Amino acid sequence: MAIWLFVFLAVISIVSALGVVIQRNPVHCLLALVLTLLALAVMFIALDATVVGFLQIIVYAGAIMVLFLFVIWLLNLQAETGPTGGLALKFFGTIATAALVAELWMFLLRPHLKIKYVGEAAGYGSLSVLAQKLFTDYLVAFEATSILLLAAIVGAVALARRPPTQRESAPGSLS
Amino acid sequence: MINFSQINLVWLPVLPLAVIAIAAMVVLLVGVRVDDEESEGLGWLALATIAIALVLALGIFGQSGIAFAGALAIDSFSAFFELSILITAALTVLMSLDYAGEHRLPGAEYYSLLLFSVLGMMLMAAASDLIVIFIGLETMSIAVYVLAGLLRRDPRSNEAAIKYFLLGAFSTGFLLYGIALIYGATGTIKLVAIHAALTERLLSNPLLLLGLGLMMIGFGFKVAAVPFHMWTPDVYEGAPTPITAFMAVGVKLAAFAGFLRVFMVQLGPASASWTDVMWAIAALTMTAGNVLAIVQSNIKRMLAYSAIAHAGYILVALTAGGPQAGAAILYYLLGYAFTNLGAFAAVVALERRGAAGDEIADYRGLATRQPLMAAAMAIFLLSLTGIPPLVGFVGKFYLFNAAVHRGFVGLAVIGVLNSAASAYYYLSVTVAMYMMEGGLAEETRRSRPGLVAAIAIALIGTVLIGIYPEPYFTAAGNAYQSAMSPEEVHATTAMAP
Amino acid sequence: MTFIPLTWLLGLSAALFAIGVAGVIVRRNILVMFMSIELMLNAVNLAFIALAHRLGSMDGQVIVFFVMTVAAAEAAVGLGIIISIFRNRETVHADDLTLLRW
Amino acid sequence: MLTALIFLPLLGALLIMMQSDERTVWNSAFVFSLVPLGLSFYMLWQFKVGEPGYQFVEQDPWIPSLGISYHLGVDGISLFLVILTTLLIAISLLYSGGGDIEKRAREFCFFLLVLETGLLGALLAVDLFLFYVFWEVMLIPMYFLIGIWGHGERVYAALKFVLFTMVGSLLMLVAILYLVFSARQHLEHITFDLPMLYQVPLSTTEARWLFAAFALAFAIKVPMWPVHTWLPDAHTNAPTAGSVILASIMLKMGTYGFLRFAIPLFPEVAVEAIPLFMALAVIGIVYGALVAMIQPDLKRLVAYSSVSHLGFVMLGIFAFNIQGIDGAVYQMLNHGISTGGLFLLVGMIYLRRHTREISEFGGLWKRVPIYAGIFMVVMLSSIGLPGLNGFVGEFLIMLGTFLRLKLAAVFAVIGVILGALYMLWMYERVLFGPITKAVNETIADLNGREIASMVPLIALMLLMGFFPRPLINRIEPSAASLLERVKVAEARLDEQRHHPALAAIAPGALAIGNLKIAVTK
Amino acid sequence: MTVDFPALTLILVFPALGVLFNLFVGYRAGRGAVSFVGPGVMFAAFAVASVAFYQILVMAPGGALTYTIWGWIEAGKFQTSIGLRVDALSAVMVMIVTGVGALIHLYSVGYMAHDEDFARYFTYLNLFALSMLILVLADNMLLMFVGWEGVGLCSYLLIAFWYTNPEFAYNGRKAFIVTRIGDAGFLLGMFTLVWALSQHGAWSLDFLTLKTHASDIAACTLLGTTAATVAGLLLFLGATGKSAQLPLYVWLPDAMVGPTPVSALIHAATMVTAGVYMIARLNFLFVLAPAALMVVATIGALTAIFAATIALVQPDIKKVLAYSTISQLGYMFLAVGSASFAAGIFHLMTHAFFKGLLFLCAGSVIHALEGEQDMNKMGALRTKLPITFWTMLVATLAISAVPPFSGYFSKDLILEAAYESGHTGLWILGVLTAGLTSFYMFRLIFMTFFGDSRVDHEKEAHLHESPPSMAIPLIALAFLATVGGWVGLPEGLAWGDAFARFLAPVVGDFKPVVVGNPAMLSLVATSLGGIGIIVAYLCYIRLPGLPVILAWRLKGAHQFLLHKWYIDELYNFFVTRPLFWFSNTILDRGIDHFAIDGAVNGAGLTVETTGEAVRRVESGNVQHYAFVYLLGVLGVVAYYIYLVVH
Repeated sequence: MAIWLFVFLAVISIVSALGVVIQRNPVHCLLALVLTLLALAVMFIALDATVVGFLQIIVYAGAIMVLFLFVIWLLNLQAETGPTGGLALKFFGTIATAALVAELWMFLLRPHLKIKYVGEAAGYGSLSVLAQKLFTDYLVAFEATSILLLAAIVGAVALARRPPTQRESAPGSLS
Repeated sequence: MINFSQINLVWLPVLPLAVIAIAAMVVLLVGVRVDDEESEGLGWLALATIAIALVLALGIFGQSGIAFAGALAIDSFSAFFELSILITAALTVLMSLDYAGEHRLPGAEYYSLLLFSVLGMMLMAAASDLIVIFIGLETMSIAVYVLAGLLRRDPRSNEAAIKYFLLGAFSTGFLLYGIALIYGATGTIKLVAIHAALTERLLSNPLLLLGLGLMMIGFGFKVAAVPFHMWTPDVYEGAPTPITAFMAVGVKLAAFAGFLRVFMVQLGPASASWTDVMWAIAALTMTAGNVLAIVQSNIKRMLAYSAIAHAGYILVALTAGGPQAGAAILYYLLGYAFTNLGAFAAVVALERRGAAGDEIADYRGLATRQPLMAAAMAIFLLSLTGIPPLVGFVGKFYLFNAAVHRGFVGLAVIGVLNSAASAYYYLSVTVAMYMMEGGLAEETRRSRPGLVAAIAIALIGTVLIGIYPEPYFTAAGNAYQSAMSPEEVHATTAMAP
Repeated sequence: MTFIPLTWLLGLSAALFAIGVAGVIVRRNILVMFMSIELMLNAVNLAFIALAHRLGSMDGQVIVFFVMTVAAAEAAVGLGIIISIFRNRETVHADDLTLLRW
Repeated sequence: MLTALIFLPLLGALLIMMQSDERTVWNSAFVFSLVPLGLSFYMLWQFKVGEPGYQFVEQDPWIPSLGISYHLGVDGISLFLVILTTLLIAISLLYSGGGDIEKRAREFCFFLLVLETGLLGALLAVDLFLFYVFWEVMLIPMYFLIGIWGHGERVYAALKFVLFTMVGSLLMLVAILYLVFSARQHLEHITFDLPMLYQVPLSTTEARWLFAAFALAFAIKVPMWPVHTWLPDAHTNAPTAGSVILASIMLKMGTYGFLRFAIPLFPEVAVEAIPLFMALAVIGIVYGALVAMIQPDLKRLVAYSSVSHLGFVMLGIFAFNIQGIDGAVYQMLNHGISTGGLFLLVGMIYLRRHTREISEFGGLWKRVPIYAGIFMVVMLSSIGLPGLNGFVGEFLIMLGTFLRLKLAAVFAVIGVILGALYMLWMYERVLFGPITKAVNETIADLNGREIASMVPLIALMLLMGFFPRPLINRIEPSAASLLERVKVAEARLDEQRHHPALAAIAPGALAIGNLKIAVTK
Repeated sequence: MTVDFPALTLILVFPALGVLFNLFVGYRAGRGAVSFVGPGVMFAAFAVASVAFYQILVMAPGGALTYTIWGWIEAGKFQTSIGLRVDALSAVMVMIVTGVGALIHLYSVGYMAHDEDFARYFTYLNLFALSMLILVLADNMLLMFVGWEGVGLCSYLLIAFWYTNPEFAYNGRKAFIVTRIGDAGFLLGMFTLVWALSQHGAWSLDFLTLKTHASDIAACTLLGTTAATVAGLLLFLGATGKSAQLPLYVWLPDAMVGPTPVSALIHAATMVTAGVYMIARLNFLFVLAPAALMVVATIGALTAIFAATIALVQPDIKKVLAYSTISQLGYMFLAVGSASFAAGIFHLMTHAFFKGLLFLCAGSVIHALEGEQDMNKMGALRTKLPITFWTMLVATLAISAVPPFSGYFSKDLILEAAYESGHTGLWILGVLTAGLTSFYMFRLIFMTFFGDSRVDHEKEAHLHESPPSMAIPLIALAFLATVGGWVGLPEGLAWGDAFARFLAPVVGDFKPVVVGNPAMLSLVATSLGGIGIIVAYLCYIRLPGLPVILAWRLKGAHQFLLHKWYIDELYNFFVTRPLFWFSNTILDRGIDHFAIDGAVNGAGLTVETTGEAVRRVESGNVQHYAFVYLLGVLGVVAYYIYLVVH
């Protein structure tokens, strides 16, 4: 991928990511997040992760984010007004995060990460290869994931289902 | 010609997992028809399947290999952990039998989620590549997040759930990042391969080191190591008590299974680069846990901090490393499971509806009101304190023994001083039970056989495993050894191409 | 075909990750905190893809695939929890949820 | 045999939990305590005189993977302590049944018998792990005894007691582990067996640290100055039986620990530490006596007197000559008997007046002549009047001390004077003079049960005063074999001091000494 | 030559039986039985003792009767046994103890007749006799120490016999503690001996062993001098306690609150002389320690005169006798200190007679006056109590060393010895004391029996002479007090110095350093005694106003003596009070509660407060948790940066 593209995407993703953190209205945050995701998706594709890139767009930016949107509307959250809570926390939190970036960069921005580039096999990133992997090396993980999703659904239902009425769950003797 | 033994060998680790998975779904399907008050039957169903899984898991003992392209390990190590986890699950179910009904927990979801999380735990115990560990951990966590919040009308329960969830997801990020970096450094996520790849040159690779650190943090969160422990007391206090027990024991078991396999077994060669951090974390965890436990007045919260402290003790051995430490940790976790579950079961038994009865002050005069219950509780607490001949003592003894034998005398000293301090708050409960008058009278209930059974089993475990530790200890030792040098096992039977 | 140095990509992922962390710490709206967590996960994904690309191994991509699934699952459960909270407490602000403390 | 001795009380305790009626509880408990008593006397009868090593040895593997074995044995040092234990438990049960314990009798007997198991186990264990287990086990019942049936600040006292002891003993645990660890390096196999561990050669610094850990644990139990402050609280607030057991047996665990573990395991360090320990012991003697003198509370007074008396024992031990150690062991028994008696007597008077303030009494003799007479004898034995048991021990100890370090003996003698001072003064304030408080006009003299519980003690005081030989003959061989180790160590130290060149050979000498011990076992 | 003589045990057995009888059945058996058994056992013991004494007499000089009852304390090489030994010295002592003891027991029957605790009294008294006999019969120092402390105990019990009076109880304790200070010295002395012997491979405290190894003991050096000297001084410390010498005499005057027979038996005749006996017993050791002997003699002489001065002005009849006892004991120590052990023992014996008698008489007076002890409330009893008067007069003449009464010979011998051993200074003190003695004794006689009566009238009414049970002992002792001294006539006279010769094999002969003229010396002493009598006569018969005037003129001196040189006050101020203050303020409050407990509880408190503080971090807000988490991350990562950089 060309430098300019990377820089472009990087800038977009960072800016929009910051948007997620900074904006007051949840919906705007969400949109910013979506933007980030899209930028990253493009970058994935540029890095020969075609399938994953598209999945990112469809599943992530599509489905999951819509889910978020639902919730936001369900709870009809407005832009936060009035006091935004612990300033000290915000202040120190920002500093700490800055420190984190610094620390991580001290590791990652070193010219000599001892990894040498080995050429990519044919069909790298293609759906077939991915599927191949999924059903051989990652069979267990794959199956497990299915269970995971099931569990998640059950959980979500269990929580979101309308709970028993006041009378039953009110503290008191049980006869 | 198909070699059956080979087939068996490959499918061996899968069987218990499959049983539990199926059980979970069955419970779910059956459950939708069952009213929340009569969820007891589901419990028994779950119990039955757990029993089956237990038997199947026993079959894995004595093996030492990996299957599914290094995804799953077939070894006594996983077997030992799966057994412990299943026992935990069984006891949890036992204490839930009446609890779930009384608190109107949605039975189907409750038990199936319980089984799902058990599945996740077992997966973590058996996993031998990072992604499976990760997925297992997520399965477990997600289920537990929900279980923690399952008292839907109880704001405390919701709060516990959200806190646990947010922080859990938060730390998942770190764990993943760690995995990513290690993947980057070694080019693989299969533990065995990683182990093989750890050459001298690589040991100083910054990617690897950072990866190590981040993974340590990820696991540290799950085992509630200081300073990644903040969620523990809140969640333990808010969650339904059986679930608290389940978290305090099961989650810890699974997390340590992963922790052990990744760090002691496979990253052993790199130990030089994580011992110091672990040392600090261990010392910090023990001390903070105990110091904070001393000032608690709510017993669930107190037990939460004590759980933190115990994680610290285990980390001592983890820091020390070496086969003795490995065996010690396995043994300790087993004993800890019985003792802690027992303690929580007693708490469940003494709890009133809502959160009432969780104050230590409510235990006043218990010895005169319910002598047997008080005695049981006292024994569990003494075991947690580390009073011989109970299992808690023997476990600690093994841990510190390992530490000393690896030359970590300083850490051992910190450890024993801590457990001396811990005596203070454990005993203060016995003080309330035996040496004070008054307190809340328990509400009269129909007898709760499940709960009694749970306490009884826990009691037997606590005493027996303590008085005659030899077999369990040797088993733990073998288990640890078996994880050290597995050889690849291939399924000769056709699998999905 | 030109390469973006791996370090840049990792650096970017680190930055995004940190931003996500910051979001979790400074935003009191649980939902937004949650979004920030998603951000963190994506940062990690980027790291995976980049490393996979450099290593020329598919594993990284597969993992990302799994991570997405997990993220989806978490989203479902997380939002469920948030809803049930909101039902009881009429709030989505972290600093209002301090029933359990000390 | 020893197993039976240890676990019969436990069995009894469990059986008692089945009982419901108070009377039967008390009676059966007393009977159960008589069984081990009889056994221990049978053991005394079977005991072979003149054998230094362990007798009635039982050894079965317990945790072979760590070389831990269920190894019991009794030798001259522990023999009489065992008998003392069984006897005093029986007496405490007999006495406590007489109304001293109003509530929850069943649990009381239970804990007391469990305590007996713990004590006997600690005395008979020859395996360090086993010893540690029992050492901790005896903590808990005592904790409950103080906490439930105690008076006043009982909870505070109970916790203080447990925490003080635990800190020490847990550090000792680490020391044990380290010792075993180095044992594994030197003996090529891991073991917790005491005679084996005797043979571990340690570097001086190692030995010093380990000894420090052991010594701290035991010193707290003894208790030596300045770690004695748990004692007055524990005693004052404990129920009578608790104080009796605490003073008579538990404290001996400390001194016994020195004799059995700390010293033979690290003889060189022990020899080096002579001045320190003699100093502490002497301070304890004088300090305890002086503080006891001004206590307004009977039990506190007796408690501090224990500090003083145990100081004597430590002095005798660290004299490291046969007189000193014989005397020390003998004095352990004396203190057990006389102080136990004193606590019983205090308990009896407390039972009548529900106060222990000395100022509350005065002129009691008129009302309770029998009590006064018994009290007189016990007091005299406690201040070491010649002809009673106390004197034999104190004399031997001071003689040994004098032969080792004259100055220390001088202070010890001062302690003797002060001992007479506070005891007589207390006696005078309680029993002499006119009756000042009207309530004292009506208090009753001892009843049969109480007299019965005192008689054995009185008899022992006289017997042990005039016929010490049968005891000392049995104590001495073991004491001698202990001294053998110390002597070797001393020789080695001299070598190092005088010609370091020869020091190299010394370990061999030590090893030989160890072998001697191993053989004698 | 020594003979095995099991019967010796009987001498102990009889009193022991008495103790048991009086203790267990005395209360029920009633006065009759008790008053029979109590003295009875003593007479029985006396009988056995006389047999033993006879055996010794007929034996060749240096003979002894021994019997070892059983082995006692044996640890390592150290051996002691419960063994008895009667040689010339102990024979004499046994005779005194049993004889005088028996008489006083008898006397007690009458004296204590009306006391409710009759049985208890005799229990104690028999116990005392038992201990005293153990003391004198012991064949080793350790057993002697048993008796030594035993008599101390009995003295304590008997002083505090009327325990309802707190002051009596206090005095009893005082006696015990003060003597125990001495006993501490005794103990250390024994240790020194054992230590010294152990240097030469002997591990025993038998007197024989000690005697044979005496030179070895002298050979050992300790504290820059010989072990013999150190041991001697330490043992003498013991003696000063038991025998009420400076500086530990303070208990004896207070001991007078006990029943008078007790004062007679314990605090005059027997127990207080134990120290003298002990030193005589260990003569072989002391002769090798001249320094120690010097100290003994000096202390003795000083005590003699010191006590005498106090006795001059005391109004209490028993106090006077008490101080005179102290003074007389001083004489004995002067004797043994001058290496004339025979003289010491001789005076011990005569003193036992006349001082015992004096006390008994005083007792009879007090008995007659229903407990009145103040001489200012007596007088003119001569006619009312004739027996008492005459016997007491005899005793007084004896103590005033008027020939031919017993006191004369013994005191003469002592002064002679003092002079001839070169202690001229001490001799002078001794002589002066003789003068003072006769003065205060006759002062006592005159104030009590002469002049006009100052007795309260209601008591005057029923004044009566004592019952026979009391009278008989008086007469018997009076006889002894008269003739008792004749066994030791001056050299050359009749059978001469038989007593010394009898003892010589045991205690050795007296070897004069300077030769003095016995006649001259005795003349000086006697004449001074005479002067004392005359002065007393002048003051209390001729011009009764004189003492008052003197007392008023020499107010300071009088007060000073009356308050016994304020010694008690000194002790109290410099020893007792500081001790209690120190224990209370410094040790108990300061160290125990403040320092040690403070530290411990402080540690606990610190933990708890930190807990409370750290607890606040657990604010309940997830974001804070995340923040802490992040800090943890930063820490870990930072460590790895550090690792990478290095």
